[in-house]
Formats: sequence, structure tokens, C-alpha cells
Amino acid sequence: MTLWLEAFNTDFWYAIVGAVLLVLALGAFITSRQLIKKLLAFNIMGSGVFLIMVGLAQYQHGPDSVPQALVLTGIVVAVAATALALVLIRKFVLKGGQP
Amino acid sequence: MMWFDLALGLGLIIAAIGVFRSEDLFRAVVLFVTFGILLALTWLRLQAPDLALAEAAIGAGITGVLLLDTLGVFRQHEQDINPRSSSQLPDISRQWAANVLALIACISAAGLLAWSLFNTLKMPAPHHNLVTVVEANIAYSGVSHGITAVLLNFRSYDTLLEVAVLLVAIVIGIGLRERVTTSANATSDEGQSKLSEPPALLTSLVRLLLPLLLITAIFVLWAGSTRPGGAFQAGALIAAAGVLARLGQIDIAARVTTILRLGLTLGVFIFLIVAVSPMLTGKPFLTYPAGWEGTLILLIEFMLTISIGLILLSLFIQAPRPRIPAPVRNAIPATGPNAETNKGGDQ
Amino acid sequence: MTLLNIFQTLFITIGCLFFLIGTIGLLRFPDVLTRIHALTKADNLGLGFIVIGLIPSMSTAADIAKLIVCWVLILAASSVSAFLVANQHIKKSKEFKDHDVV
Amino acid sequence: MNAWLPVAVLGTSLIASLIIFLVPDAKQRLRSTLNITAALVKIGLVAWMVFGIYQQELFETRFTLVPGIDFVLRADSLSMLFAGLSSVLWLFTTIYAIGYLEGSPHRSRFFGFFSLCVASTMGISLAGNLFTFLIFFEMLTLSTYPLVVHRGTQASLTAGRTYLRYTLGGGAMLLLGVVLLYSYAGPQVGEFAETGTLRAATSLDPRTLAAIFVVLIIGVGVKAAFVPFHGWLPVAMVAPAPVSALLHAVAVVKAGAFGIIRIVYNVYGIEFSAQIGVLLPLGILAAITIIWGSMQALRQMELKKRLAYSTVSQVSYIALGVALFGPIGSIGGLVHLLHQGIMKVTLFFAAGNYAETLGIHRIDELDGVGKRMPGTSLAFTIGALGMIGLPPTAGFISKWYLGIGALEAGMAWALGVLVLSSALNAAYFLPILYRLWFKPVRGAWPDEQIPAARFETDPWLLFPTLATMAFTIAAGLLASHPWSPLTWATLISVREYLP
Amino acid sequence: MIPLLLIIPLVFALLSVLLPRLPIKAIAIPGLVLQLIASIQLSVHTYKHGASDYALGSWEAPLGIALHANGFTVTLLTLTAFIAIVCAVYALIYLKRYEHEQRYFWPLFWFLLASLNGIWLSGDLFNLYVGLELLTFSAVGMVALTANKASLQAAIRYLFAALLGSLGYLAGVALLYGQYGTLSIQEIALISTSDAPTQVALALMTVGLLMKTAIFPLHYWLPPAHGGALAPVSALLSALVVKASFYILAVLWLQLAPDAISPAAAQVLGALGAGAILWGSWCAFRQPDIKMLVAYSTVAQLGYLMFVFPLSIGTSAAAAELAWQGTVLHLLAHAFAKAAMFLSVGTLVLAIGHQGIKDLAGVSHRVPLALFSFGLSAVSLMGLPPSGGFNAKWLLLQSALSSGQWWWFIFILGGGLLTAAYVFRVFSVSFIEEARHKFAPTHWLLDVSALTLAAAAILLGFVSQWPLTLMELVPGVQS
Repeated sequence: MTLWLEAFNTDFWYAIVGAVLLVLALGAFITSRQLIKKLLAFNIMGSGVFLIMVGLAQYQHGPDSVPQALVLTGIVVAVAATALALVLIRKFVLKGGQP
Repeated sequence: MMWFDLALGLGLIIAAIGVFRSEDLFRAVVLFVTFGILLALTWLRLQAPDLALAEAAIGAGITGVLLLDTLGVFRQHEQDINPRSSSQLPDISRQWAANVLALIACISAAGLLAWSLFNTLKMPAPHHNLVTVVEANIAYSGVSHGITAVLLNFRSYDTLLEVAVLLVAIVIGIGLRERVTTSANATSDEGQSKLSEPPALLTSLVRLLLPLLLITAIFVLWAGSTRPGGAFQAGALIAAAGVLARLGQIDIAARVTTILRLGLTLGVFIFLIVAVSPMLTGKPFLTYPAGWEGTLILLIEFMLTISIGLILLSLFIQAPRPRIPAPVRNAIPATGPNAETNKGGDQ
Repeated sequence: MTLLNIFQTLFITIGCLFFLIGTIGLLRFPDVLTRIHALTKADNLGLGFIVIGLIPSMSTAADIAKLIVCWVLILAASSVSAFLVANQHIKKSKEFKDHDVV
Repeated sequence: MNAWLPVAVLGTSLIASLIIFLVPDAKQRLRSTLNITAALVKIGLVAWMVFGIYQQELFETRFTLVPGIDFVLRADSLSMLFAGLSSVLWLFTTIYAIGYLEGSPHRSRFFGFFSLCVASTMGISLAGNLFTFLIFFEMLTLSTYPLVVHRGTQASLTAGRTYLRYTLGGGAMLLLGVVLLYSYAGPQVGEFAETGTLRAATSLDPRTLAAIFVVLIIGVGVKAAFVPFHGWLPVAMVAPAPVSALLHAVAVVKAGAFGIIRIVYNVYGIEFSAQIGVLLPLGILAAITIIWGSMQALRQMELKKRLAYSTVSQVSYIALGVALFGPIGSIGGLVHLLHQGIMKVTLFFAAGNYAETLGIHRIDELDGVGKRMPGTSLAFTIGALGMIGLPPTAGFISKWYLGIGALEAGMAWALGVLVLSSALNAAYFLPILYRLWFKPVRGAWPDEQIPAARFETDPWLLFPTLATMAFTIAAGLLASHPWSPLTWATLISVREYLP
Repeated sequence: MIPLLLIIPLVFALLSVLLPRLPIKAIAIPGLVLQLIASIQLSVHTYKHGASDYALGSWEAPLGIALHANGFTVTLLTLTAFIAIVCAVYALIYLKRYEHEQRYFWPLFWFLLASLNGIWLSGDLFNLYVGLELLTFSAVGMVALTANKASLQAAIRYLFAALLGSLGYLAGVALLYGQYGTLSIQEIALISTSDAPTQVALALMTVGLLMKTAIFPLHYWLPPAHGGALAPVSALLSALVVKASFYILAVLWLQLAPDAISPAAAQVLGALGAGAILWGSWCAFRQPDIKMLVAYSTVAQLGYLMFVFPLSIGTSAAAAELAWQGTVLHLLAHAFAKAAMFLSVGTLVLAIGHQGIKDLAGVSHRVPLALFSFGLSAVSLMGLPPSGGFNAKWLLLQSALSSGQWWWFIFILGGGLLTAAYVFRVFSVSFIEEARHKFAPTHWLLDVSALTLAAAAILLGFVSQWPLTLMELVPGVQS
């Protein structure tokens, strides 16, 4: 029992939430047919991974700026990925593709 | 405080499920933006204010705007090509196979993650503790805020590559613009944005908000060296200002001119120059000259803010839009400026 | 439980109450216009109360000023966005033929 | 200088092929001179090396290709036998081909691949270890495929496909065998030593070595057209005459036979292979092929098909000679490698002449050709007699030695096989000779292209045929001459059987 | 100077974004020559002094990012520089008729090179992630350049698959950071233990990287992307981009935590590789379109690379050494041969105007040089002797035998025969006499560049000693 109590310090809980988000988003990514839904699933999956990264790194010795810097880079890369995907999807739909 | 974390965590998961289950795309995007805001709150709970700021500005803000703009383009595209059935019935077998595959993937991923998370609990503290190392070296990094030190000094190569990633995204965006961007079509781009005259109230609010946004952006940039803030968040704020100006019909960076290209590449260019110059005196790549770290980092951050702002803004403006369909175009001269074509659901 | 604490908790609870009313209004009202009405009015008022409730616990004058500026900005933004949503709704829906649109 | 000679021999035809590829089709004269000079230079170099080997000099080029395995070109007595044969016959085939392909399109491409093919044959003969042998063995497949499909008709394409299926399969088997041998017995086993390297390695278990031997022989046997794998040979008859002559008399088939000789003599060593008892099955397989090939040849009514099946059986004579555990037997096998080459080339040249001048493809159209084309028919007759093994020709000598070798090795049944096959050879060659000389001409020739001018056919075609015919007779009569193939073969087998 | 290899492509990329059309083409070749010189200079340096480390911003490994240049990295750098020059020369002429694409091809080309060099040199897990993302974006951009419906769909599918892969990789990095507290590969290699989180992290990273290397079950995105793209683009993608994620996988499995991986897991990867060979060859055999045939052949040939895992984990050092050498040679030979094949196919399609294999009739004497380079590269792909492909196959076969895993034999040998099956489909058609289409003349430089790469593949067969000795100094397995 002691394990679960200790798990409830905030950081580890958010790591678990991140893991759950990752799994849910993975399932949604594969099943969804619409490209935008896939893109949303990708973003949520990214956030899940970031939560795991910061949660796992910080649950024992408090705030650590290295994973936070990495996640900041990760968020910016995720935005770039979303913007690129949207550019491609819009052009694809304008050329007569199915969203 | 434990109950708040529990609620916030569950809230995140419910928002995510909401996004996946909703059929209508608009609903999904709105729920996604709420998910972004909840995530910003979580970062606060994880004592990562930088990430909260970034998530709110970039994750929920810019991504939300891009998604809504795309939905607007889809809806307008539907109207142009006489609305037929939204999508023909997908063949069931492919859907069934996708579901089974998704199930297997989810179960295996969940099992793996649970098994590893469960074991990390039993593990001793990790061998290396970078927190102490960062504290030890922060004095030499020229800034007092840990994250900015890591981003722009200890791991500055990552940041360089990351801005290059942003630059590639916008280069592709410009590359895929409507092929016929020669003069004949360029005016129509202009004409189109002038088309739907925005309500006066919006323009006045925009005129009020713009200076305020720019001041906060510069403040966030400046605070970066000591408090949470920095180039990326400031860049996102500038992009938000640009988007607001675009909605309020104040036209900036609409057409791809050489000045815009210079602006886009400015950040990486200065970063490279600052990184390469010490190499002439024999120091390794990306080292800052001894006493100058603070000022050089600020210089790079300033340039980065400008180009990130411009890149994120251009990603919004240059994204492919349907050219004005023929019937509407010849309708413009007759009825004057306030023709009623709705330029995408930007509200 | 000094006087200040009572004052603060009182105002913040009133603020939350107004938020609660706003959300109930959102759920109960039938069409778009009434819902915007409920949302903007109740929430802004609620926020005002919370800001007042928070002011005593702020240490420096600058923080208080920031809080108030936040409130003013939210007021401006929510009213303009409410107006735009209404404007859009009128343009879209059929029965408001005669109203001209600003 | 010695280290660079083998590479020079290989280089002549490689460089020639690259240049010829670039020469446009129209420039007939330039291409012909290039071809012939390359052939003459090669013969000169080979003669120089033969002279050097006679003085016990060593010619070797070696450089490491993959760690632990070297690319070795070494000229020893056995390689000179095959190199000499191919370089001489390549000269005559080139002259013949220039005449044969007078009007046809893409000649540059043909001659480019033609010299590439001979380069790989040279490589096979000069290979110093099993790895280099494998490299050139596969290169041969690649360079002969375009020659088989040269005409571009649907029939030649299907023939090409079957040809590939067999040869690539064989190549894969050989690769498998070589890798098994290298990893089981170590890379130094691959080196071709005079009396075989495996003899020393007594520690290895003979059963696995025998299994590896079988895999190697199958890999090489496809090209040597042993019975179950000979399918590609008759089908590849669709190719133009010089190709089937070069392919079946010199290049592909002999490469297979040469491979068997290398494996038995230089890798396993004749005594060791006898020890692990692989020679007998090899001999039986060769015997079956000899009998079966001759039987099939009887049933063929088309001239080139009959010659193809006769090649199938003749090549197995070499394998039989190798399987006869005794110096005389191996001399017979080795010398037959050379004699059969010369005789078969003459026969194919003659067949090509008939097809080219009179348009004759079937045997029953051959009535009374002797009068119309006396020279070619004489060459055909000499070649046929050689095949049967009558005294004045080279064929007689190799069969004679094979017979004695069989007796000496105590395999009387091998002698029986030889006699039976000679009878079968007579059965399918003599009727042709009878038609040639004693049958009256039946009506007009199917498709007379070259009129009977001063010579019976194009001089370019006639002279190579007569030259090779002269060689057949010379090899037969001057057998004991110090420079003759027979003495050379005895020199090789003497070295094979040293202590 | 290690960082030079990172700076040159980035500077030229920025110039290509800024400058108008003409100067971009002008600076392309000089920049690439500069890069080749830098990589050769680094190779010579490594040959003399062995592996070298380089701390960026003079911050040591656990905190800062360390670049690591050993024998394998240097070989890959020179390979990238060489193939990039030839593809650039080809693209200069090939893109003459694609006016708009040309403007945006060159910046993406340079960013691709920058990310490739970054990945070869980097010794830091998160830095590899950012490098992979930059690589994916520029590759997707190049695929989507032609902006027609099919290429856009292929680009979207490629982008989603690659993003999914990088997220898998990032999840693994997150777990590893949580477990060891550092991101530097060398640091983790020292203290790595085989416990649950490390194995799960490796599993996630492996699945992510398999998705990005398009190994058998996760290869659905590669054929439309590589088949539909412009010829120089698909040459670069097939030869280099796909190899980057394989390089990271190899570094992870063989350097990061060799003892954390069970031989059974390695056998699974080997099975995937075998499946890739069979499935790729089977699909390639059935493709009517020549570029799709070559794309599926990439899927098949990538299967060979997977054999390094079962042959080097849990086997004797000698077998592992042979397997590693064989894989390196195969990687080099496949890069040359596949790039040459895509370039020659590009010329053929340019001359004929159609992409069907049946339309190739009569090509053998109208566009002989292109077909000749196609033939040479086919020889190397099939692993027939004089080529580099043969040496690689030879080493893999020997390693399979000495490690006693005979079952890989069938796939290595069978793969060669299957490749022959679908390659000779092209040859048999090209020897047909009457041509079906009018042939447009093609620029001679197109043929020359394809020929140089094909000749390199064949020459590798003879000089395969150089890269291997370079590897010997600091063999990938031990360092």
C-alpha cells in the first residue's frame, strides 16, 4: 500500500496521467479517419510524452530545469509539426482530397 | 492539494476523450483548446511556469488559431463546390481492421508503460542529478534563470536546430502557396482580405490591444534571463498580435517579399554568427566569450523572438487558402467593398 | 480568522457564485443570444468580485495594478467577442432579415 | 613485371569492351580493328605467360578485398590451358562474328558484352582462389545474358529468362558452398594449391566436407550442363551463331568443367577426394550425362539443337576424366577440355555458315550441300569425326587416354560408357555426313543470301572455320610435339600427382 | 574540425532561403565540395588519431551536448557528402523544367544535409530527436514539392508515420532520462543496467525507429512517398534518410545498453528483416510502375540491415564483428546502388514520359547509358560478385554460419534471387526491339551522375577494405 500513497506526490501522478493520455491518443490516432482528428491525437500524445518526461524527472528531487527546457523545445517542435501538417492537409483538401 | 491534482488529471483525460469522441470537427477543436488550457495549469502544478506560459501561448493559442482557420477554409471550400455529402461511407473492413490494430497497440503500450512506471517507483534515485550540476554552472552561464541557461547556453545546439525546424516548416508553407502567385493572382490575395469589412468595434479593440501586446512581449523577453519567460513565449505573443492585426484588417507581412524572408531567417543567422565567431579565437563551437554571455544571450533572444514571431505569423497568413471562386469575384465590382462573402469562421 | 480573511473569503465566494450562475444560465437558456448574455455579464461580475477579494493579499502596488489591468482587459475582450458571436449569429440565422448589421 | 601480367591479360578485354560500348554502330572498321588487336595482344600476353610457366616463374597479383579474404590472380599450368584455349578461339570467333553480324543492329552493344564475356572467362582461368573464381563465375552469367537475348525477339527473351533461372540458381548454390567451405575449414582452404589444400586438414570431419563438395559441384555443374541442370543449353540456341559457338564451345560450359577440375584437383586434392569417396558418384553422374546427352541428340531434327545436346554429353567426358583416379585418366580429361573446344567451335561455325548462306536450320535440308559449300562441309566432317573419336583427329587422342585411364583406375564400366557413347556419336553424326556428300540436292535452298561468288560464302565466315579445322587435325597429328596440348596436359597432371 | 560539418549546411541553407533563384543554384555545388573536403579531412584525422569527442559550447557531456566522431560516423559523413554532390548535379539539370519547385528544393536539400550530419555526429539522445524531426520535415517538404494530389497524400501519410515514430522515440528518451538522469549516450552506456524501465524505453524507441526506417510491418508510407517524389528527392530519401533512423537504432542496441537486450528480442528484429525481404520483393515483383518497383526494392533491401541484431547480440565476438562489417558494407553499397537506380530511372522516365515498365520497351539502345547504370546498380543490389553488395552478403553469410544461426542463410541468399527476379523484369522488357514511345533526348550529365554512383557501388566491391579498416580503428560494436 505504501507504494501507492507515495505515488501520489503530484509529479508522479501527472506522469501516470501522461501515460494514460499517450495510450488513449495512440488508439485514437489509429482509429480516426479524419486527418484533423489524427493531428489532434498527435498533439495530445505529444503532451502526454512531455508530461511523462517532466513528471518522471521531478518526482524524486523537485523541479529540474533540463527536462523543462527539453519540453519547451518539444512544444515548439510540436507546433511546427502541426502547422506543417495543416499546410499539407489544406493544400490536399483544396486539390480535391478528403479531409 | 491532492484532490485538486486528482481533479485536474481526470479533467485532462476527460477533455482528451471528449476530443476523440466528438464527431464534429469544430467541437473537437474547441475541446482541444480547453485541453491546452488545462495542460497549462498542470505545468503550473509541476512548478514549470515557463512551460505553462509556452503551452498557453503556443500550444493552446497558435495551434488553436491555425486549427480554427483550417476549419473555416474547409467550410468555405465545401460551399464553393456545392455541398455534397460530407464523406462517403468508409468501407467497414478497413475500419474494423484499424480498430483491432488500435486495440492491440493500446494494450501493449499501456502494459509496457505501466510495467516500467511501476518499477521506477522501486528504483533508487537516478545516478546523475543534473539539478545540482545546473546550479553549479549557472553562475558562468550569464543568466540566472535555469531554463534560459539550459536553452541558450548549455544545450544551445538544440535551440539552434529547433528554430531551423520552424524555418523549414515556413519554407514548405511558402513553397506550397498557390502556384500562380505571379502578379495576376497576388492582387486577389490582397483584395480578398479587404473584402469583408470587419465591424468597427473589432478594429478599435485591436488598435487598443496591439501596443499592449507588444509591450508584454518585450517584457516577457526581458524577464527571460531572470524569471520564467524567453524567446519562444515572446515570439508567440508577437504572432498573436500579428494574427489580431490580420483580423482587424491591418495588413502586415501579407506577401512573401525579401524583407519577410530576411525577417524569417534573422534569428538563426544571428545565432550562427554569434556561435561561430568565438571559433576564430580557437574556442569550441557555440561557446560565448567570457564576460559577454549575458548580453550575447539577450541579443540572440531578441533576434529569435522577432523571427519566431514572424514565422508563426506567416504560418497563419501564408497557409494555402482557396482562391476566390469565379462567381463571387465578378460580384465584387458591382456591390462595392462590403460584399457579404464570409472569409472563414475567424470569430 | 482576522477581519481581512473574512472579507476576502466572502468576496471570493460571491465571485464564484456569480460564475456558477453564469454556467447555469449557459446550460438552461435556449438560444445563442441569451447564452452569450448570461455568460458575459455573470462571469465578468464574478471576476470583479474575485479581484477585489484578492487585492488585500497582494504585497506590492504593482501586483494590484496588474490584477486590475487583467480585469479590464478581460472585460474588453469578452464584450467584443460576445458582440462578434452575436453579429455572426444574426448574419447566419434566417429570421433576422430586417435588422441591419453594423 | 610478373605481378602485373595477369591483370594486363584481364585488362585488355575489359578496356576493349568499355571502348567498344562507346563506339557508334556505324564505325564498322574501327570496331573490327579494335577487336582483332585486342585478341592478338591477349594471345601474345598468354604466350608470354605460358613461356614463363615453362620456366617455373610465378605470376600473381593479390590484394585484400574483404578482411581475411584476398582477390588473387595467379597463372599456373592448369589456368594457362584454359586461358590459351579461350584466347585463341576468341580471336577466331571475333572474326566470325564480324562477318556474321554484317547488317544486324546494335553491333557495338554485342561486341562490348562479347569482350566482357571473354574477360570473365580469362578471370575464371586466372583465378587464384575460390573467392575470385566465384566473382568471375557470376560475372560470366551477367555478361552472357545480353548476348543470349541479343536479337530482342520474344523467343530469345524467354530463352534468356530460363538461362538466368538456371545460372543464377547455380551461382547461389556455388556461393552457398564456398561460404560453407570458408567458414567450416577457414579461408586459407580457398587458395588453389598444386596438390589441394584440404589434404593437410585431416582434423575436419570428412562427411561434412563431402556434403560441401556436393553443393559445390551442383553450383558448378549447372554451367557444366550435368543432366538435371542442362535445360538452359538447348534453349539458348536461339542466340546468334557466334554466341552459341563461344558460349557452348569455350566460355560458359567449359567454365563449369574448369570449375570441377579446380575443385577436385586444387581445393580437395585428387587423393583426398578419392579418400572421402566423392569421385565415384561424380563419375556415375558424368556417365549418365554422357549417355543421356547422346540419346537426346539422336532425337533432335534441328542442327544446332543436336550440336547442343552433343556438347552436353562431351563436356561430361572431362568430368569423367577427372573422376578416373589416375594420372592417365586426368590427362585424358584435361586434354579433352581443349580438344572438345576446338572441335565444337568448328561444328558451330559450319552450322552458322549453313544458316547464314543457305538459310539451312534443319538436318533434312542438308541434302547435297557438300557440292554447294565444299569447304564448310569438309570442316563439318572433320569436326564430326573428331567427335566420334576417329584416329587422325584430336578427339581420338583424348578418348584414347580416357580409355586407358579407365582401365588403369580399375573402372572397366567407364570404358564401356566411352565405347557406347562413341557409337551413339557415330549414330547421330554419320547420317548428316551421308546427307552432305552423297544425297542429291533437293530443289532450291531455303533462303540463299550469299551467292556462290569466288568463295562459297563470306570470306570472314569461311576462314575461321577452316582455321579451327586445321587446329583439330594438328592437335591430333602433332600430339607428341613439346608445344602440343597433350604435353601440356601431362605437365599439369604430373604436378597434380606429386607426393 | 567537427562543427564545420554542421555549420556549412546550415549557412548554405539560410542563403538558399534568402537569395533569389539564380545564386542558389550557383552556390550549391561549391558548398557541397566544401562539405566533402571537410568530411574527408575529418576522416583522415580519425584514421590517424582514432575517435574524437567534441563538447559543444565547452560544456562537458552530462550537462552539455557532446559530438562523437568514430570510424563509422566518419564513413557515413563522407558517404552523405558524396551522394549529396552527385544528386545535386543531377537535380541542377533535372529540375530545369520544374520552375517553382526549384526555388524551394535547395533550402530543403541543405536542411536535410544539416540534419543528417547532426545525426551522424551527435552523442546526445534529445539532440538526435531534434535532428530526426528536422530530417523528417525537410524530407516531407521535398516529397510534397510537386503539390499534386497524390504527392500531397503521400507527404501527409509520411509525416504522420514519421511523427508517430519520433514520439515513440521521445517516450523512450523520457523514460531513460527518468531512469538515469542524463541524456548522453556514452554516460548511459557506462551505467546501463538491464531492468524494466530501460528495456521498456528501448522497446518504445525501437518501435519508433522501426516506423521511421520503414521496416516490414510499418513500411506502408515509404512506397508512395519515395515512388511519387522527384527522382533526385527519392534518391536522397532512399539512400540516406531511411538509414539515419537505422543508424540510431544500431547505436542504441549495440552501444547504449547491449546487456539489457535479450537475444530473443534480437531474433524478432531479424524475423522482421526477413519479412521485409520477402514482402518487399513480392510487392516489387507485382508493381506495374518502375519507380514504385524501385521503392519497394528499398523496403526489401532494408530487411538486410536488420540481420545485424540477431547476428551480433548473444553471439561470439568474431561473428558480431563479421555481422557489423557486413551491415556497414551493405549500408554503403545499398546507398550508392539505390541512389544510382533512382537517378537512372528518373532519366529513363524523362526520356519516355511514362512510368510503366511496359513503356520501357526498346530502351536498351536508345538510352543505353541510363540502362547501363541501372544494370550496374542492379548487380550490386542482387549481391552479384564484383559489387559491394556481394562482399556485404558474403560477410553476413559467414557471420550467420559462424554464429550457428543457419536460418538467416535462406533469407540472405533467397533475397538475392528475389531481387534478380524483379530486376530482370525491367531488363527483359528493355531488350525488346520496337519501342512504344517517342524518346526525348536527355542531358548527358544526368547519365554521368547516375553512372558515377553505380560505378561507386561496384568499386566498393574492390575497395571495401578502406571503410572496414577505418571502422577497425573504433569498430561500431566496441566503442
